[in-house]
Amino acid sequence: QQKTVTIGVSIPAATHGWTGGVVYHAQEAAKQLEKTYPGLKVVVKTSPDGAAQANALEDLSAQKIDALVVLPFNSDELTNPVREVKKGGTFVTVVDRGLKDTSIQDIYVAGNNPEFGRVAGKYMADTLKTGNVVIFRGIPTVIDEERVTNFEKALEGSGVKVLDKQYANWNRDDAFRVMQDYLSKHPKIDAVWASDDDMALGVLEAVRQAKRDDIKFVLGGAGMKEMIKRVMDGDKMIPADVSYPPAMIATAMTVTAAHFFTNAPMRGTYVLNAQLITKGNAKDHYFPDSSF
Amino acid sequence: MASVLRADNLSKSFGPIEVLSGVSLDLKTGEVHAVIGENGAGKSTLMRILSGHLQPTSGVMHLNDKPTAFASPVEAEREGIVLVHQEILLAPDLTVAQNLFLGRELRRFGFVDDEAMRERTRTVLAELGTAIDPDVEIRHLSIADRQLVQIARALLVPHKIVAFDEPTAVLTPVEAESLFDIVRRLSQQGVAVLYISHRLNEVKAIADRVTVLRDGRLVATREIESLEPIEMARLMVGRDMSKLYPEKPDTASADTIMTVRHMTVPDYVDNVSFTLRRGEILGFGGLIGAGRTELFEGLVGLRRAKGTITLDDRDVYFRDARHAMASGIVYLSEDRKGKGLLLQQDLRTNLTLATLERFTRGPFINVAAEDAALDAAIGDFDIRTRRRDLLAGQLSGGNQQKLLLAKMMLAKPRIVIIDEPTRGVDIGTKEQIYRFIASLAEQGCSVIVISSEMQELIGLCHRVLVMRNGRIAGELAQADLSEDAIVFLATGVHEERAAEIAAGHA
Amino acid sequence: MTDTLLRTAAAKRMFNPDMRALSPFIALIVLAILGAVINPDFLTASNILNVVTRSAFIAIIAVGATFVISGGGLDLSVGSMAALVAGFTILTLNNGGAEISTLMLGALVAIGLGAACGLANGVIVTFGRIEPFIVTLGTMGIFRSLIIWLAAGGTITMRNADLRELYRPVYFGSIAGIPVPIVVFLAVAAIGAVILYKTAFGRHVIALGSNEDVARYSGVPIWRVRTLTYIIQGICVGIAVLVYVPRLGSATPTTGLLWELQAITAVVIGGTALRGGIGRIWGTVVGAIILELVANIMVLSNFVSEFLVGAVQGAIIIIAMLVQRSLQRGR
Amino acid sequence: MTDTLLRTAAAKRMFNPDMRALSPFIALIVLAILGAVINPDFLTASNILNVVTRSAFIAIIAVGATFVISGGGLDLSVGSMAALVAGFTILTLNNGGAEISTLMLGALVAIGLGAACGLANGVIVTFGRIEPFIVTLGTMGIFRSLIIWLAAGGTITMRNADLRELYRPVYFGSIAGIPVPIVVFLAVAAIGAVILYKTAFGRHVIALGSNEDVARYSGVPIWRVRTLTYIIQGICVGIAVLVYVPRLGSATPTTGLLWELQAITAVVIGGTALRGGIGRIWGTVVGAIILELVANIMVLSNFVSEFLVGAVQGAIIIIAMLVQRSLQRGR
Ligand SMILES: Nc1ncnc2c1ncn2[C@@H]1O[C@H](COP(=O)(O)OP(=O)(O)OP(=O)(O)O)[C@@H](O)[C@H]1O
Ligand SMILES: Nc1ncnc2c1ncn2[C@@H]1O[C@H](COP(=O)(O)OP(=O)(O)OP(=O)(O)O)[C@@H](O)[C@H]1O
Ligand SMILES: [Mg+2]
Ligand SMILES: [Mg+2]
Repeated sequence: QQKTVTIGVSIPAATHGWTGGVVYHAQEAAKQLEKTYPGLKVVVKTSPDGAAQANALEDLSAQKIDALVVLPFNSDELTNPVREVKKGGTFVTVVDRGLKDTSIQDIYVAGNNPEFGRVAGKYMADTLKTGNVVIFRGIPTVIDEERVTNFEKALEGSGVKVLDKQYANWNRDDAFRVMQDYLSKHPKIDAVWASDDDMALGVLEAVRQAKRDDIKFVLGGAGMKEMIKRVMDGDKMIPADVSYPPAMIATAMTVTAAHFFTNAPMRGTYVLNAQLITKGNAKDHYFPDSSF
Repeated sequence: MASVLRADNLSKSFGPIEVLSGVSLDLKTGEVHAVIGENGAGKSTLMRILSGHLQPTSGVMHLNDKPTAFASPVEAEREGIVLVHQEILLAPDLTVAQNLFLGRELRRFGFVDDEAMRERTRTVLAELGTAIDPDVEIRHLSIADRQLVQIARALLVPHKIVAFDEPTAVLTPVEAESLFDIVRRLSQQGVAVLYISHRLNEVKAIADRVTVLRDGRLVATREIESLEPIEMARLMVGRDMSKLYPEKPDTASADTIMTVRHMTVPDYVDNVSFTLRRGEILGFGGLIGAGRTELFEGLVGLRRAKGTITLDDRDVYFRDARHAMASGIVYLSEDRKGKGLLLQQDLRTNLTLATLERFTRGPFINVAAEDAALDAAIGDFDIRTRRRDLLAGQLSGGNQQKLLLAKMMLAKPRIVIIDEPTRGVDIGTKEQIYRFIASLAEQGCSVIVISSEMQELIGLCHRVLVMRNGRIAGELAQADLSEDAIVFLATGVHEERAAEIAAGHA
Repeated sequence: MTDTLLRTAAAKRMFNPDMRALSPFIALIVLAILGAVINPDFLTASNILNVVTRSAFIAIIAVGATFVISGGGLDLSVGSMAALVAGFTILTLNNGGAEISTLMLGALVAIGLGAACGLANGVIVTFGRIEPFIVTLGTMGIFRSLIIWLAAGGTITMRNADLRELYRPVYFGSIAGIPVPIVVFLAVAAIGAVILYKTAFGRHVIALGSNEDVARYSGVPIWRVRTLTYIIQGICVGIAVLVYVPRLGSATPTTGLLWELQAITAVVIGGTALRGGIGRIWGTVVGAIILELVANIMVLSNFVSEFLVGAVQGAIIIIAMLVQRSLQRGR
Repeated sequence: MTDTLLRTAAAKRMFNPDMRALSPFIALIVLAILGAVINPDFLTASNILNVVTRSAFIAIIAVGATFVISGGGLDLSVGSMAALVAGFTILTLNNGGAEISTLMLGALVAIGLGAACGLANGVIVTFGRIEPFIVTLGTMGIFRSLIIWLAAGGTITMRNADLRELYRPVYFGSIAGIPVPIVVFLAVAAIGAVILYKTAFGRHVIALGSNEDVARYSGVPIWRVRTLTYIIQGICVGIAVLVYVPRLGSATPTTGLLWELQAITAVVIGGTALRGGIGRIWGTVVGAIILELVANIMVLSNFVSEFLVGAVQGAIIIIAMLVQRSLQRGR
């Protein structure tokens, strides 16, 4: 007798590089898992914003799912909607952004945004010792706020100073624009914390165009394969990166499926900390087949 | 004479309503064929069918004895049939020259040849006796000028049949005279002219034959020789129309109700002063562009203006039309389609728009009261509408004028300013409107009539002020009222020429 | 004679339903059938109630937009305005205890701030005589920035758990089996319909949208009327926020993103003309439900790749409009 | 006698320069002065060239939008269309070697696909007789989804490094000291101006936007003209993409997000009326530069918190319009 299980997966729509990666990994994992466990059905749904995600959660639970894997837009906003799903007896796995009420989540696959900022800040302080950096912020969200605050905290007490910070929406074009303007405004910039690999790519083009050699390096984040490749290849401008793998959704889905199909019930928190990727360990983070 | 266009038994229905029933018409080369009838008789509808704007519900047309049907006005134009619309159909954002050549631009090396088009425009407009700047955008022109542009546009295409739908309604004698010259020249060239007008003297002067419509049916087609205006009116209205103007009510009292001093509207009116007495019908004459419209728009707060207005011995200033209305002054625009009525809304909405607060019960509109008011207005002003849920834009031109009158009279004004009250109105209705104006004066209202029809000013007013070029050129007391005198003041040319203009036009 | 003619014609019109007004409803029914075919879970009462409940925010905002648009205006700022009002309201709630009076104060703040934002839009549009598109695009940026600043780039959350419980029923509760948001939006639509169709002000809005000159020459106080349409829009945003806040309990800088496009779309689908002069409150409400329904069908259906959801959604909306249009022409 | 009267009035108008057409330029100058006051680095040649170069995409797209809008239409899909065209173009380039011929093929694909997308918009608008707002909102979703699907949620990147080097000068190179994108956008604007002002087609576009009935009665082929405006818009998007791709060498699902609002804003700031009937190509170009300039000033200034950038930006745009409007009224 075959066991049938439906897992609903609710994630943000592919609106920038990292979430694009999440969608990709979710879909790949869904295909993989359905092959591995006959009887498993995985339904992946994306939403463009918090309210829409709350809607999608309602709609998913209307379809009678056994488990929910959710990467919430925003912890505050989605705590309640996820609680509603949980009330129906659904097994809940939360990814990346923990809910306000931790009792809701059966499994928590945690990303660590404060750590992401801290690692980047520490790298800056350690390599530069003294100097000026500019910051690129993402989209105004808690994630971004946590990253930036902790980055700045990590710089405290070092000789590294923040010259400027602006929003560039995790977008290459905006980063290019803002970097051009930074270059007009600041005669000497030692390093750039782009805080995201998409933005780092825009920054690099602007630096290349301006032919400015005061900028020693650009630090991105998230672990996009092109950037990891450059770290591996020893690109001077990209000496390092900070990991924040979108594949964490796949991990979460795998663990959740295992909960139903293996004999070992899974519970608890799996932390995927932000790691500093340098030439030494880049190989472990390089997945040439990934879309991200 | 050969017939160019023959229509047999044309009928046209809009939904369940038949507005034309079995009308036949036979148009000969080189003739000027007038079509007359009351407002809503179906004249414009007939013209629109003949020129391809509408398809008849039944009936056939023969062009040069061959059965024809036009799917669009463009097809009709290709056959040489053009229509000068009663309403203005021009693109407001394009210039005069661009409108004239719209859809048939002159080209040079693939590009539009603006210089050539401008030149041609100037020539055609000069033939019409006007010097409108070809580079002005239509939206800056007065209605009269727009009408001239529209006529010029029609004359620009190669034509065998030209239909004029009330071309002179918005024109003053001088322009009208140039138009008649053109009509005569067209007919000499063998062009057949269809001519609609409510000015029966005009018809007598220019037409060869006359077709009369009533309620969508053909009443008669007659040679002009045997037909005097009085008889035309009788055929149209179905009753005797010997007396057009009412007795002037002897109501103009001595006490002044309103004094206007040093009124100036930038670019249009320069330092105009006048007084208005209680119960008086005061006329304002002048040529197109004299600034009469602007003067009164400035007065009631619809335009920026300077000057002092004294009403009942108190100085007042009107911020907007609402404010003026609250003081008992209403202004009826000459541009009834652009500024008078909401063409896309129904009659009820239009009727009560200016006085909605009278039709509310608590915070809500009392639709029953509105309906009653509409019934009353339809009766009082003889608005010919076959369905009361029609949109205002579907009324015939003259009936729109009556609706506008009814709308503004709901405000129970003390001073009524009517700009071109009988523009496009049939003779029967005209008489009704005149009687209405006279009765207003009898009830103690003061009425200001702005009119380009001198007969109207003479027949109706106690006193006439004539404007020229933004100033008052002179005042004519009742005893001195004559066409010569008005034309003289309006144009400033000396008297013999003025007499000629006045005589040439009736 | 004319009289009898008139009356029979009016009577006949009664039996000739106005297809333009009906067609959004027909499109709604067609979509519902489509949904039922795609997934049998679609027609469950709980799903339908969910969908209609969710459409409440947009529907309420779109009722306001119907006023602005049928008066010849446009308001692109509603989404940002909603975020700003939500943020402010939550801050107010955080300052009070877990009492009904706190909620009342919050409601006052939401509606007052919404009205103030609308007033700002209205005043700039009328007195500055600038295209509403530009004005409200500008205020859209301003409101959005203010919420980012208020939240310092993060989130504004209701901190008092008891107060949240007290407030919860406004989204999750129901009156006589009907979820509260549905009751609210029906009430808002009904009041909107009464104002637009039964009062002098509503008549003036339509007149203004039909032809501003005619309205002006008829003594309609066009500045006041136009400004009021924007204020009504603001109040509707305030009401929508009051229903929204208990659901997620927080406001973020991305709250309300693109709601303006959804609201305008709902209005247009409902049969209101973007150029003004025609306003259909009930059509608008149906339009908002249609939008939410399409999104719901997308989630319930399992044939469409995640990447292509937007494409199918766009196509359905266009097809729905084509169907409507052909219905109207068919008569 | 009457003749002379009328002529003097006409002459008076001639000496009164058209403030409506001039005012965007004046707003531009005022902004430039403001920028120079805020930061002396603003007026460096490199900064100004950067800003104007960056405005190229929006300017080129907005030239197309000027046609659509002055013809009485609207196109909300341009941003998504740009993303889709960019994605397809890069895929094409990835299939060829590092040769000029590959670039040529890419250019053909970009412009061809842009024109095809425009044709789709145009045909649905004209033959379906649906509000362009709805149609292009629908196609906006469709185009955006297609690029997400093509990129499988990720990024489409130019893989051939040699080809990228060959292509790079199209964004980063310059002709006689003027960056290529500026040359391109001036050329596009000049051609656009010639088409709009000097050809019968251009005149028909304005007539259509001014009064559709009049255009129809005058024998203007309105369906063809309207569809062509959308095709021109599509071609402009194609050209903009050709300038865009060499900059970063990639297309992502976020490429072109909100470009439609920017393009429409540029058009309106430039003096084109949203209701149609007035089209000002050069004003549009200035409008696009103004938008980019405001963003630039924001980054260069040190007084504004990054949270409030959007607010100040919105306020500046409204104030710029107020200044323009008062200039126009002053005459
Ligand atoms: N689109 C329409 N739908 C319904 N009725 C219409 C429509 N157009 C015109 N009518 C009606 O047809 C009748 C004839 O109108 P028409 O414009 O031909 O009159 P007319 O003789 O030109 O009058 P006028 O002298 O006032 O211009 C009127 O009763 C009018 O209300
Ligand atoms: N908005 C405008 N901008 C520029 N010129 C205008 C504008 N409106 C009207 N004009 C011009 O001003 C002049 C006066 O207009 P108008 O014809 O309305 O005066 P009027 O004395 O009221 O004439 P009438 O009442 O006989 O039509 C005309 O030459 C007209 O072309
Ligand atoms: Mg007529
Ligand atoms: Mg006048």
